[in-house]
Amino acid sequence: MPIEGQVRIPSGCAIAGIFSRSGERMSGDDVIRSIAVMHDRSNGLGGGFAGYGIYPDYAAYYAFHLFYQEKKHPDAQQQCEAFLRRHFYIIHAGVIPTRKIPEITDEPRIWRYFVLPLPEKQETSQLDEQEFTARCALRINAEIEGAFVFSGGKNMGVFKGIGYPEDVGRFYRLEEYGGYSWTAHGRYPTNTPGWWGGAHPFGLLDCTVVHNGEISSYDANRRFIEMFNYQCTLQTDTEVITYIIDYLHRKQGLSLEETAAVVSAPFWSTLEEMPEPDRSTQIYLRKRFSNLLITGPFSIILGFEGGQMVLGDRLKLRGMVVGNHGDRFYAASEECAIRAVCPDIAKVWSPEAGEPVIVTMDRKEAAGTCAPR
Amino acid sequence: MKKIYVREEWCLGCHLCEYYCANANLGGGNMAKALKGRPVHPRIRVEDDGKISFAVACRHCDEPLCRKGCIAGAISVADGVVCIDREKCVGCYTCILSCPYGAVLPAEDGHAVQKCELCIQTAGGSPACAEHCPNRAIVFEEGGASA
Amino acid sequence: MDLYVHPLFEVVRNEKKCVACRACERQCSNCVHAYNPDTGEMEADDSKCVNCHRCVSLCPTKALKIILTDHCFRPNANWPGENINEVYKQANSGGVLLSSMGTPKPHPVYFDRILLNASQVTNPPIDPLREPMETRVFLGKKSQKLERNAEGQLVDNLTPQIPLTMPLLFSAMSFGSISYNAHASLARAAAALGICYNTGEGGLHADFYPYGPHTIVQVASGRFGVHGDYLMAGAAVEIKMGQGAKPGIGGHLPGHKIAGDVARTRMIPPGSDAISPAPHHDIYSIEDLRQLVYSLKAATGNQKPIIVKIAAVHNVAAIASGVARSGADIIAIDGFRGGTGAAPTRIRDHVGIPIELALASVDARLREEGIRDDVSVIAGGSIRSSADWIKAIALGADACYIATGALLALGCHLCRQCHTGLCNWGIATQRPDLVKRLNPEIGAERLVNLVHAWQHELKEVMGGMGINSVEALRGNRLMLRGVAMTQEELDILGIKHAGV
Amino acid sequence: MKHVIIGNSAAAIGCVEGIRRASRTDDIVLVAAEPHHTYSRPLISYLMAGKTDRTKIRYRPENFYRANGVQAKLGRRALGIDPAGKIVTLDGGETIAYDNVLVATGSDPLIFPAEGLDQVENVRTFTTLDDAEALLRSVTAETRVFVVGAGLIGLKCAEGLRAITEHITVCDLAPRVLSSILEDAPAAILRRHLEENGIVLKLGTSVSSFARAGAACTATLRTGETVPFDQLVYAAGVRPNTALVKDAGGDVNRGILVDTLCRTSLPDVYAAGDCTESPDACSGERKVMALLPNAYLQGETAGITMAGATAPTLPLLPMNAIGFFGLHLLCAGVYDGERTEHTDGQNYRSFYTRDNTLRGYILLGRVERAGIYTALIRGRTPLDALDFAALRDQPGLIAFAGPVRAEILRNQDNQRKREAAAP
Repeated sequence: MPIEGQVRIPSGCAIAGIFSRSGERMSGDDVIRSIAVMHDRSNGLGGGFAGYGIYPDYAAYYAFHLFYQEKKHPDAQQQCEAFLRRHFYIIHAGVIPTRKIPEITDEPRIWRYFVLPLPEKQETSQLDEQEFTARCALRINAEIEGAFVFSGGKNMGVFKGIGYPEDVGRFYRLEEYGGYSWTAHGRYPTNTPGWWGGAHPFGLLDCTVVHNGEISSYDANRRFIEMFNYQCTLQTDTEVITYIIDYLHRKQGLSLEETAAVVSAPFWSTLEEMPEPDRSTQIYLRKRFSNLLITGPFSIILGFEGGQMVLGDRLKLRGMVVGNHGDRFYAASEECAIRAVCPDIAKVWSPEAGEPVIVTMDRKEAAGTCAPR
Repeated sequence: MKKIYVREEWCLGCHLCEYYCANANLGGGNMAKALKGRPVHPRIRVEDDGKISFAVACRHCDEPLCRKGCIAGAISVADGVVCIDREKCVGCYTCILSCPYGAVLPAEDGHAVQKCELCIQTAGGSPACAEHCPNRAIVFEEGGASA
Repeated sequence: MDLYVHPLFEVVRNEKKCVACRACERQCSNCVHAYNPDTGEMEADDSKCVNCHRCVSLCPTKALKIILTDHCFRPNANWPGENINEVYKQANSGGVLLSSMGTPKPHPVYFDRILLNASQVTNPPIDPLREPMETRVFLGKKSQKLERNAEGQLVDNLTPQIPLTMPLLFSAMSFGSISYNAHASLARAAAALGICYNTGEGGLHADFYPYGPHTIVQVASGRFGVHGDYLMAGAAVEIKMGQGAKPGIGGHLPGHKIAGDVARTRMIPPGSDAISPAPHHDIYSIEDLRQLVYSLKAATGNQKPIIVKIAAVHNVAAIASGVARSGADIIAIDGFRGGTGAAPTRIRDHVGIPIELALASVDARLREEGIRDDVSVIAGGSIRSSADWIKAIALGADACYIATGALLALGCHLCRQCHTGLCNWGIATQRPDLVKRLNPEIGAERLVNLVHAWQHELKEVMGGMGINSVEALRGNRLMLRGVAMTQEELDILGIKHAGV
Repeated sequence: MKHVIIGNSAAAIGCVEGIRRASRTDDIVLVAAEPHHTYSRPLISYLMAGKTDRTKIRYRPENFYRANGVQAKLGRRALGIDPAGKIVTLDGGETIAYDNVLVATGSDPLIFPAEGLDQVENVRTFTTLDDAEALLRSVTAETRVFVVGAGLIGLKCAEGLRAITEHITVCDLAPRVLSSILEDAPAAILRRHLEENGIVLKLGTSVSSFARAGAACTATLRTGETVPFDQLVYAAGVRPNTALVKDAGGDVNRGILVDTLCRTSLPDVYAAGDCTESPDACSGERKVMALLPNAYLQGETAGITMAGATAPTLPLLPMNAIGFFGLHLLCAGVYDGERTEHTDGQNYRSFYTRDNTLRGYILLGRVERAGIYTALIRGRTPLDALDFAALRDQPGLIAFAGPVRAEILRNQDNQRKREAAAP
């Protein structure tokens, strides 16, 4: 049976996110409890998390999380590490601690590396540090069979695998991490056992996306974004959405709001009634980036260093609830997932179709690649 | 009110209006059965010199001279439609003498006259000529807006 | 008339139904029908019939039908009757065989082997009757670098675009090859629909300047009717390098069709033949094209997008790549099944490649080169239905050109006798009594109906796919699957076989 | 406002309808000597021939008076008008005050005195329903009828009676039938047609004396011929009934003199129809144009004017549409100017043009669309603006210049206005 990357697999999902505006570090326990409530939105074929602020000791280094399919490709780790050594200074490497539980089986070898590009390599490439790092990660995924970088940002990490998300969370011992921002994903793919790399979140540098939905514009978006040095090896919505956001926000310099106006563009009739100058800007964006309009149902939580953005599709075809309580921001596919961890939440609401909800830390010192400009 | 207006620039001189009219006035059934092998007596007539062609039918004048001159009181105006009472008509042809458009014609039997009555009696108020004109050279509309 | 060639059609008249109204006689420009006053019956000369169905359509009792003759040659699989007759005709005339409209040969139609997708369970179809379903597109270059003003506001720096309410345009048909009323119908319909029609290489009749925002003005090798006001009149300027039905061939409108308004509009003396050379004599290579593109941009003060129309030939992808780098804003690709007012039969039937393959390879090539966003791509050449249109968009077209379909809406019955100038439907003729048969009020209405119907179908299909804006369908090849195709064909089309 | 209408035929009815076009509320009193519901006098010959009946002969539907708010005093005779007191006096002494009064008293047939006429018992005229009914009662298949007068009334009477009896002789002093409206050539064709249909015509002569022998009578003509008959019909002319206006001091010639709005010389006294004399649009001469269409138009004009509105004044023309035994005769205008004629022996057409206008025409036989010619006369349309040669052969709007035709086809109101505006 083909796996992600060999075939496009649509899936339904649950997503959840928790964020502390004050930057207070929370263990992974809350987000696990939150996503666990939506157990029935997953089918055991994938779950995952992203945590931010979890590697304060290595905050200056890119944390590469890797899967090695050692059974099928015994050389993968050796090849990959050779590649890494050629391109990066590796300050630390080792397995990611996991807990053996009966619910999680057939796990690959899971390693992490804290790295920085070798200056001479980066200089030769004439790329900036982020682009160099991102391209290397993409190259590993495309070229080294059996190796897969599933997380590659600074002071953050993705943890994912096959299983129900709450089991995946326990497997990765997330209660032992402390982060100011967490997102979670429970997966319901429709036609495959899936594989570990195909689970979500999907990450590129410090940008991670958890996504619920199945976009109908997929191939239009994919074929367009691939013109700009992205390769959609997994053929998942999450992957292409991540690349689109990366392209628009990081490479084209659009703000997150502007990015949202491209991917969840308002209808022409709405645009025409907008007051200036929004009207001109948004019409321009829609015309200029029409190939990056995303149609079909989706709701996503974009995680980035220092913030989260919640965004739904232009017709609001997937449920998404957000809430505030104190310095905490919550987001989830269902309100119950928020109430599970914050029963007395002060304010809960459903964002409008295509309306981005962006939260950032009160202190702006930690501006990551996805931070609002 | 809706009337028939003709638009010469679009008339093709196909004369189909005459046949559809004649058939409508015979009950609007199967044209082949109704008209096969006999001359037609339409209430609309195409004037055609090979170059110019256009249809002429009753204009349902606001001041209908045919009605004013009718010696039998056989012509009346009902809801704007100038109608002939065949039973009262004695076929004197004063209306033919009066109509500036030549739109009143002798009936087949010669004892009465006939003219376009907008198919109110025959085709349910949708004049057959306009309905079947292939080029919209005959239109049934308010005020001749497009004519 | 060639002694050896038997009439292809027979006129069958049901005498029981015929009322001898003589409409057939009056309407036949080929003089097939005649009334016999002695018998009171109609008669027909089969040899003159071109099977245009004018008489059949107008016959009030439906007493007429035209059938294919069952007269035959001794059966010969290697020498079909058509080939034999063509030899007779050429032996008789010594001339190149001429044909009109698109090729009737049974070439593969890839559109018919492509199937569309729809949502099911995992994502919802969208009901176009309940939810907005957007079809608006803008054609033109989209790859400008983003700019912000001092306030940080994005600046609209897009070069001029062609706004369309849906990704469809009427393709080039010149005034001269088709009638004034046909042009009037197209112009009115385009304006009513919020799309564009295309002048072809015949200039723009003075009456149609008000439709300028819905007009694409063409500059072709004969440069007929081209002047400053003309270039500025339209929504865009199209440089015609080639035509799908006759790649590598110019055009020839005979002098007898160049009268009055046609001559005036083309800016040539009445009665003179209008000959469009095979090449533009100022374009002998791609760099010359670039000069013309920029000349036209200069002439229009950079106000008009420039379209370059090319015929789908073997290396169309490479040509398109060159065109995309020539400064053109839009590339129109015309597949070889496209129509023509007149073309040498052999060229029409044997030169070029199908639009599906050309479009797929052009779209893929431009993406591979990362320049797909530098141009919009219009595909044409036998888009017969909304299904073809939808498939073309999913293959990668920004919009489609239709012409034969539009002519059919105007009454064309594909008798393929355009080159005779005796079109009984008032389309491909300049004879005033025939031109009159096409009332543009009706013509425009029928075109509007047709295009609205297609737009409805487009929306239905998009809705089924869960797509609510047509840009998300563009190049969305996952929405396509092939049947009965080789792997090579599938690979060129960039689609998978059904079932995978 | 209160309007009194004296009369009950076309002019009177036209007046009622004219008033009602302008006012739904004005009072209308209609006084008529005949006791009948309004009927069409020209139809009495058709009644004889059985082509109409007592019901269908009504000129307007049965509810006409009620529907139009008309107080109808039928069978009452108006005896006098007092224009100073604005009072109409009826028989029996009843008086009606009026604001306006219309005199539409028509005409009465003339019976010229002749030797022995007093011996003839069955003498009839032929203008009223009562006349027709009396004839219907008295004439049988065996009755020999002698009609004096081969004008419109005489010949229509003869045609009508021909449905009853084969024995009909018509005599006229003029050398041709319909001498007042036909010239020799068409009259000859018509004469032949009448004779072929069994009417015996004695033309160019008159009765010198009548004699009676028992029930049967004999007329002796000036030629010496004798015509035996059982029934005599006098149809030798009519005389307009002008007495009411004349007696009140109004200007009267042969008929009551009226202007284009049908005003007499007396204030608030109008007259219309056969009793009047008015300008002929063709010749400009004042004429008695005793024709039903003109009577209606005059009556309508009078009515609208009486009700205080502005009436469209349509030029009045002499014009006739008449048919005998299936042969139709349509003619209009005056026969002066240059004549062009065409005949194939059965059909006849002649046209009279002067000063670039059509003055008159006569069509016999093929008469379709003759109204197009009538409109040319009425509108004084310049003939050089159209293809008159083609029009003569085949009446059609195609003969008009394109823009004029377009105007005609577009809007009949414009056509009417153009006609009305013509000098």
